[in-house]
Amino acid sequence: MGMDGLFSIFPPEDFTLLCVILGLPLLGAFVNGVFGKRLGKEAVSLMALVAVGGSFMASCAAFFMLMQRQTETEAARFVWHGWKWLDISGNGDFQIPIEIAFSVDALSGGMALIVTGVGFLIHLYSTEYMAEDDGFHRFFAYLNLFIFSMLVLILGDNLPVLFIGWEGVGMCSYLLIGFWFTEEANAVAGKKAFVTNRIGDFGLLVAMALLVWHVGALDWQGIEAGANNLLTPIKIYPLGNGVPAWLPDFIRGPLTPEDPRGVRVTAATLVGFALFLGCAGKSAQLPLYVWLPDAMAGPTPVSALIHAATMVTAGVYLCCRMAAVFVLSPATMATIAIVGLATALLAASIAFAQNDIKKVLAYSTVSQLGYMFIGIGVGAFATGFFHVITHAFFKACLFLGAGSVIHAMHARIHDVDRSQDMRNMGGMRNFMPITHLTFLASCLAIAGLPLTSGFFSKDEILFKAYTSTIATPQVSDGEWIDRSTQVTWPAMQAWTPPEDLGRWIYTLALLGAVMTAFYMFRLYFRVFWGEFRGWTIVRGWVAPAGGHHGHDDHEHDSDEPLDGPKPHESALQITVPLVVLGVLAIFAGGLNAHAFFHSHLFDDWVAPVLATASSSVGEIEGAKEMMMPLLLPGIGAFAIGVGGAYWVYVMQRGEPAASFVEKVPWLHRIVYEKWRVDELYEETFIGAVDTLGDMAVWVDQYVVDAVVARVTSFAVAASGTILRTMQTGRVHAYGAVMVAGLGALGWFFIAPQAVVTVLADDDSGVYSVTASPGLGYQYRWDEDGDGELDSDDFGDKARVDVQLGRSEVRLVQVEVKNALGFRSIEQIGLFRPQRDGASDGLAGAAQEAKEAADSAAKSQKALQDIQRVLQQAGGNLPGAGKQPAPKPVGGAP
Amino acid sequence: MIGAGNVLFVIAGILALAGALITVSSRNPIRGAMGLLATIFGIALLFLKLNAQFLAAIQVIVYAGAVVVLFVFVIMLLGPDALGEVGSFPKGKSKVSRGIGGGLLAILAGVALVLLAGRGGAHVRFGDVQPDHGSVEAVGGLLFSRGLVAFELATALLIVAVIGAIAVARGKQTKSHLTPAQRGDGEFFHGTVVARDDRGRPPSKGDG
Amino acid sequence: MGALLGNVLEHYVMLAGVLFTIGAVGFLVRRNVLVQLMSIELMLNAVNLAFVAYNRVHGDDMNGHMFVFFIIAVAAAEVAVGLAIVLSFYRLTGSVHSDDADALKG
Amino acid sequence: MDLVIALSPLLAVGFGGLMLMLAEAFGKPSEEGISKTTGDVVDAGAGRGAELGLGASVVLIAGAVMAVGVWIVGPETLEGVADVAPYLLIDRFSLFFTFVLCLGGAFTALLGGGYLPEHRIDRSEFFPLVLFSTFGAIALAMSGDLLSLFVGLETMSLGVYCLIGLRRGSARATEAALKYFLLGSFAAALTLFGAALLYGATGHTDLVGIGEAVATIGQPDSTVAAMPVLLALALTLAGLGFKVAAVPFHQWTPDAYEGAPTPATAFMAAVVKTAAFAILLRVLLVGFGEERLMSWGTGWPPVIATLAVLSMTVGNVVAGRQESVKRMLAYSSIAHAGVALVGVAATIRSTEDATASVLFYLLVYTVSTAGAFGALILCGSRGAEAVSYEDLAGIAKRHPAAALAFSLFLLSLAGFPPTAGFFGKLYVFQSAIDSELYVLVIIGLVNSLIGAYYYVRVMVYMYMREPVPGAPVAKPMSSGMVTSAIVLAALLVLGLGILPGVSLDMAIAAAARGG
Repeated sequence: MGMDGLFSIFPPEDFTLLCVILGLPLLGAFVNGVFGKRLGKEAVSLMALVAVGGSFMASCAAFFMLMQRQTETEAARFVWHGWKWLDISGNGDFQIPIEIAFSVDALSGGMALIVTGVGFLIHLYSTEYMAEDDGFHRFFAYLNLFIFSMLVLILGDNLPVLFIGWEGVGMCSYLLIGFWFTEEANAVAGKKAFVTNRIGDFGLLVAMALLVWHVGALDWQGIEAGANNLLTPIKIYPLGNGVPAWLPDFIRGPLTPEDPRGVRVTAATLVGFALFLGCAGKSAQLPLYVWLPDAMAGPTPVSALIHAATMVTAGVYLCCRMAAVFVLSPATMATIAIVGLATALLAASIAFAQNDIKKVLAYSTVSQLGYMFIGIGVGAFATGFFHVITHAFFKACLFLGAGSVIHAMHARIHDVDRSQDMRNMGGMRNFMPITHLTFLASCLAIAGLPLTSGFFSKDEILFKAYTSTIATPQVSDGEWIDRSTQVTWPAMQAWTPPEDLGRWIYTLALLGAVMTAFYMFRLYFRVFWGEFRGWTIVRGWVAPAGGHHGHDDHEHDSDEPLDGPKPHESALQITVPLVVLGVLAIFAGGLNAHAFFHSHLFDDWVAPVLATASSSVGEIEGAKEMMMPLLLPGIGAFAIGVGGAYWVYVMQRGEPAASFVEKVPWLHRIVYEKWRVDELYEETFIGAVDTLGDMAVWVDQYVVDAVVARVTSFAVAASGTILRTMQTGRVHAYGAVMVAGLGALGWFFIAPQAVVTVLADDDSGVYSVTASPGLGYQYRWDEDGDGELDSDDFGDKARVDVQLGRSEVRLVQVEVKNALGFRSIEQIGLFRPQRDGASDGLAGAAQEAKEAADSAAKSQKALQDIQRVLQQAGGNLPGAGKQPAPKPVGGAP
Repeated sequence: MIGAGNVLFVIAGILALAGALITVSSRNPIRGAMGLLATIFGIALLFLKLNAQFLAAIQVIVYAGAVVVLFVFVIMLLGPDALGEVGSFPKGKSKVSRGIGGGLLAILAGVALVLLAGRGGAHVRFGDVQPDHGSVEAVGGLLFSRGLVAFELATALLIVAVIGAIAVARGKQTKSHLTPAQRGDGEFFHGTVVARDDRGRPPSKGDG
Repeated sequence: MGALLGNVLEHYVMLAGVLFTIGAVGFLVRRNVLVQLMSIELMLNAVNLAFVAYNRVHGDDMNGHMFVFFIIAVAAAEVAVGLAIVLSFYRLTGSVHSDDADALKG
Repeated sequence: MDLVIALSPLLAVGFGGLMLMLAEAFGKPSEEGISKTTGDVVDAGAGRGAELGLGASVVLIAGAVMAVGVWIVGPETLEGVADVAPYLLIDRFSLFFTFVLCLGGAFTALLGGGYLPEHRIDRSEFFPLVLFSTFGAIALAMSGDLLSLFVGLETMSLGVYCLIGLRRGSARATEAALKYFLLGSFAAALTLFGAALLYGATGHTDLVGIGEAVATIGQPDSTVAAMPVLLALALTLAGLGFKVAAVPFHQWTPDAYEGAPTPATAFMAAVVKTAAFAILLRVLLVGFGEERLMSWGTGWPPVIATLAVLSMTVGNVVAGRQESVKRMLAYSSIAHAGVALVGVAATIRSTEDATASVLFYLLVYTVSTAGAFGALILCGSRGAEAVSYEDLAGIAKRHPAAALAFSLFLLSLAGFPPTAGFFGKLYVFQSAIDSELYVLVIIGLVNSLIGAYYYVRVMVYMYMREPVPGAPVAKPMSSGMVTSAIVLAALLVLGLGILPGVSLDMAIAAAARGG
């Protein structure tokens, strides 16, 4: 059947193939979940594999169809509309319909291929890996459900549908982490993941609300089309129009001396931050990364699939999806890049100190995710996304390889913790050659050996970090009706990041690359090279007196294994996925090899989708020529890292030491007793690194964990306990609290509330001040600002208009009397700025903003700034502002 | 000038206030019930003064005849246990209690006086009313015309009260208090819920 | 003032307010459940007085009187249920002290 | 005839209650195992909990269906409706609530039908009390006059006091009844005094008349004084705040919820709270809907907002510190009242949308909380009831269906998509954003984070903990009625989550007529 046949079955505007892609894993989950126990392991495996495999085939078909339709400039996009889910009322009278709809384009098509393809391999792997587990069918039901949720996340055509998948993958991850839920650690890890992700979800929800409000759409096309609406100043302070003064300037935007309240943050920045909070939760970025390493407590295929290849990259995917929104806010972009960088470095340093093979990989994943966000943050969306794909290959391969090693170790050791401990490994290349080779391939890729996939993706990120620039958007003039007041903002420019930010990111990210290469090869050498150190760890083995831990078992001859099986290569179901992924890890870079082959297949493929966003991303002058010069340090980083690891872990423990024996006898002893050399390194070089790692772990444990998790949870728990003690169980106490509450209510209603709204017009200088209405209120004013109230009598006049000259400051007072004769006085400071075209200049930092404002004034309308001073007394929440004490005046009856 | 009507108001008011104070302050609930009775009569007199003959009658019949009698009946049923408050008020911690009570009373009464009188406003004098204002015919006619709906709703209320009172109170009326050990509920013997019980009652499996 | 006594709305309302306050304070400070119930009755009586007094001002619509009629009916029902609960409580604990009802807390 | 149609839901529930009383009075006590199901009490109708419960739920569902019927016919086309106004207002607003209240009552009846025999408190009075109490709740939701408000409120409340105290042998149940009764009567007295002041100030007891009279304040020829109105507002808010369990009028809630038999707890959470919100909305929007009273400076919106913040925060924070799941749900109900109050405060700007969001939220909350209590009932049996978190440890292995259902309801209460609870929260917070109450929204969202913690904690115990050896554990019961209630609630939770549009449209229509 040719392409035309496919198109006639699945027309692009009603693309039911998506239902096949989505439906198969769901069907698999259902069948395995409900009937799995009766079906037996073979049938369950078959069902799960067919479901994901079929989904993969369908994804391939969709992908080819996309290729058929997509041109260089125009993105192909196939949609399937399900049904209308709900209506959300937008800003104004119109309704925003939210559909259950799915779509596939270059971005989501590629991601779907990865998810189903890598997912299929991992399913295959799991059929062997989990073969002896009691919950076999349950495991595959969850795994299929995960694939389904992930596909919903990717293929969803709007944010709410994505959010369903977003929550779904979280739930599946939670279920799978806790799969061996008899273990307390798994249960705790599951909960930690759950709660941390909720913080991220909070951000995503806020972002959705803001998008509804400002853009009026939640589907991808609608958001992209209306994204420019986000370039308006936004009110983030609840009732006032300003931004709190304590916020840093780059959030507040440029400050002009004339306008003491500052220019406001744009909606794009707010949306960007909220979205990024969501992405940071799911993709384990600072400070929300804490859950990911703990989540590795689950079965290894789960770590490979969910916590390395797919789910954790959902945040990156969302960032690419919403690229058109992110580029509108340079502040958000810079934040993303910096957070990504910090995460990459911190996680890499922690990885030095780990001995658990999966922990090293976990921190490495966090670190690599950091790189992806650097890519996003500097505007290299395609490159960041390309790193998602290469990372999926090599990290899945690494995890599966680690799983294969653990599987082999476990056959001997029968202890989960010790079979994952690198100190018990070594020399594994002799026992499991296929695992070794694939693992090596992936290690080379992640460390960035030239021409491997990781080299191309990571170095492209570094290159882009150095050369990319984000255009500073022009913030349009905005206005909104705030109760009775109309407020207008002048056009202006958004905040621009400092120029050398890119260079700093490049330099530090390079350092991270060295660290990556080092710790990955530390892992590789310790696991696969040297001698097997696991012989001692056998049931019934007793250490001789003064015996050491397993990792320095120099007293034993490695050629004489004690009881117990030797580690052996794993079965075909495990090695086949390893080989496939290993090959991809090496060669997938060819898709986007800018450096040597000038191949940019991948960039071209996603470019139409990212076209809107890319138009805001430029590059510094001479970027093309910088490619090679910037590449060399990257290659150097690989060489230094790997070389260092080699020198430390291989050279000094092997042959060179033996040759010393003959030449320098006095050194013989030390060299012979190579563990002392080890210890020396432990003390010095490694010690330093370890200390660094330990410090990072400490920071992780006591600062991030403590601040993010403990302090808040402690505060909540403590206040809960205190409030609990107030629940004494005594009727009187309850009654007294009720009466106190009633008293407070009565007080609020009886005390007059002098709340004032100011409608300001700087041009004409007329400021009208309106006191809030109240039952039985009467007012008297001090309009002329002499400090004396103008009249002795109270009247009904609730509003005065004050005429001010330029630069005049006046303190207007209003006294309110309520029906009981209680009074409250309120002072309102009015100020008319000197804003007269060229009359006086604006101070240095805000020069650009001033020019923008001037040009806007010329082209659009007279520069107008209706200001509004909202006195906050009682205007926020009752009791929040100062509340004047009522003063009884007048005779009592 | 102090006319007969004014005397009636003063007497009835004092009767009501004194009764109320006795109700809330007497240690013996029987005396409290008598205080309540006085208040009820005082208010019935005021009703008469306000041309509310029908309500005055109802007030006496229902409150005095039913409610207070019910109170007295229960107090008698409980016997000396009805005193209830050993040492809390007015003995023992009485100074604090009385202080708090008196303070609250003073504050709330002051607030009530100040607010309710509509400070500074002119006093509203009663005008003339129709001769049948507050008569049985007037109120009754209203009850069975416009107020019929509410009247019907009240039937449901009375049914609920009857069923409920029977459901809650019926059963053996012997004075067989559960021992402290039995006071825990069979429902709640699990885990920390019982541990929180500061009386240290061991859990009971029975359900009374 | 004397001539007005008893012919002015405010006097009745003040009296009702004071009675209501006495009842509320009694409810809050007394520990004897029976007395607390009586205090609630006092409060309802005060409300009745206020209603009737207001009705005297608002003329012949008799709405206030009707309201009082229902309040009296409800009060009677409430007392019946309340005393049933008190009896039940007494049977189980041997006490009519509301502070003895403190097993549920926290 | 029109009037009969219009009142049919109310009449159905009332007559159903009477029929149930007759059936109970003249029915023969079940011969078998009376002592097994009722403890020491043998009376007519005893031991027939299952049948009576079924009957009551049929009556209540019939009431709900009739409410839908009247909705379809259109209450505004029925002529006799004006005859019962203002005491009973038959409009879409009250029909929506009638439907929700009947639904909540039906859940209670089904749960009671399973729970009472299992725990040997098979008292036949339970079901007529549920019916009449629901009757009172419906009357309360329909009332447009302070008089019927008061009568309806008391009818509902007296029924609930008795439902709690029904478990005569239990000191805790009686204590709960006593506390709720004392404080409830106190709060009712406060509300009444407010009513008296309103009547005095305006000369009206009907809400429309009150609203109109309040609007004249400040006009030269007005005879209405401001101060009594404001005082009455404070008193009314306190009294209704008590019924919706808003902080600081909430303290009875955990005690009463914990001590009551679980179906009665479900009734309090689902029906009483919903009815109280119905009348709160009506009183505030009709009686006190005047522009100056709805202003942020001096009116009730800031007060409601404060109550909302306090309720959400206190409810969630304390709920996290509970050992008893039932008590935790009680505190969570306080927090949910807070969320609904956010919607009430949001009526300051987009009145209809905000009202609709509250209505939808109450529907969702009714279903979710009734389901949660049902699942809690299903997880326990006589002598091994599910009370504390430890009792639930590992229940997923012993009764996976109950654990799954419980999880679903907890997720809905926590507001996870795509359950109904998510949309409930979404709409409320959205209407708050429309009214620019950003602080409220942020506090609400932070609170739902805190809330997620303790809801998830239950699931952790159910799925990931094993009971301590030798510790008492809850033994799941089996009851077709409880199961059917849970299934119904689960379908609704999912249905409202997947297709929230229909019911939301209804809520919007209801808000348009009622506000």
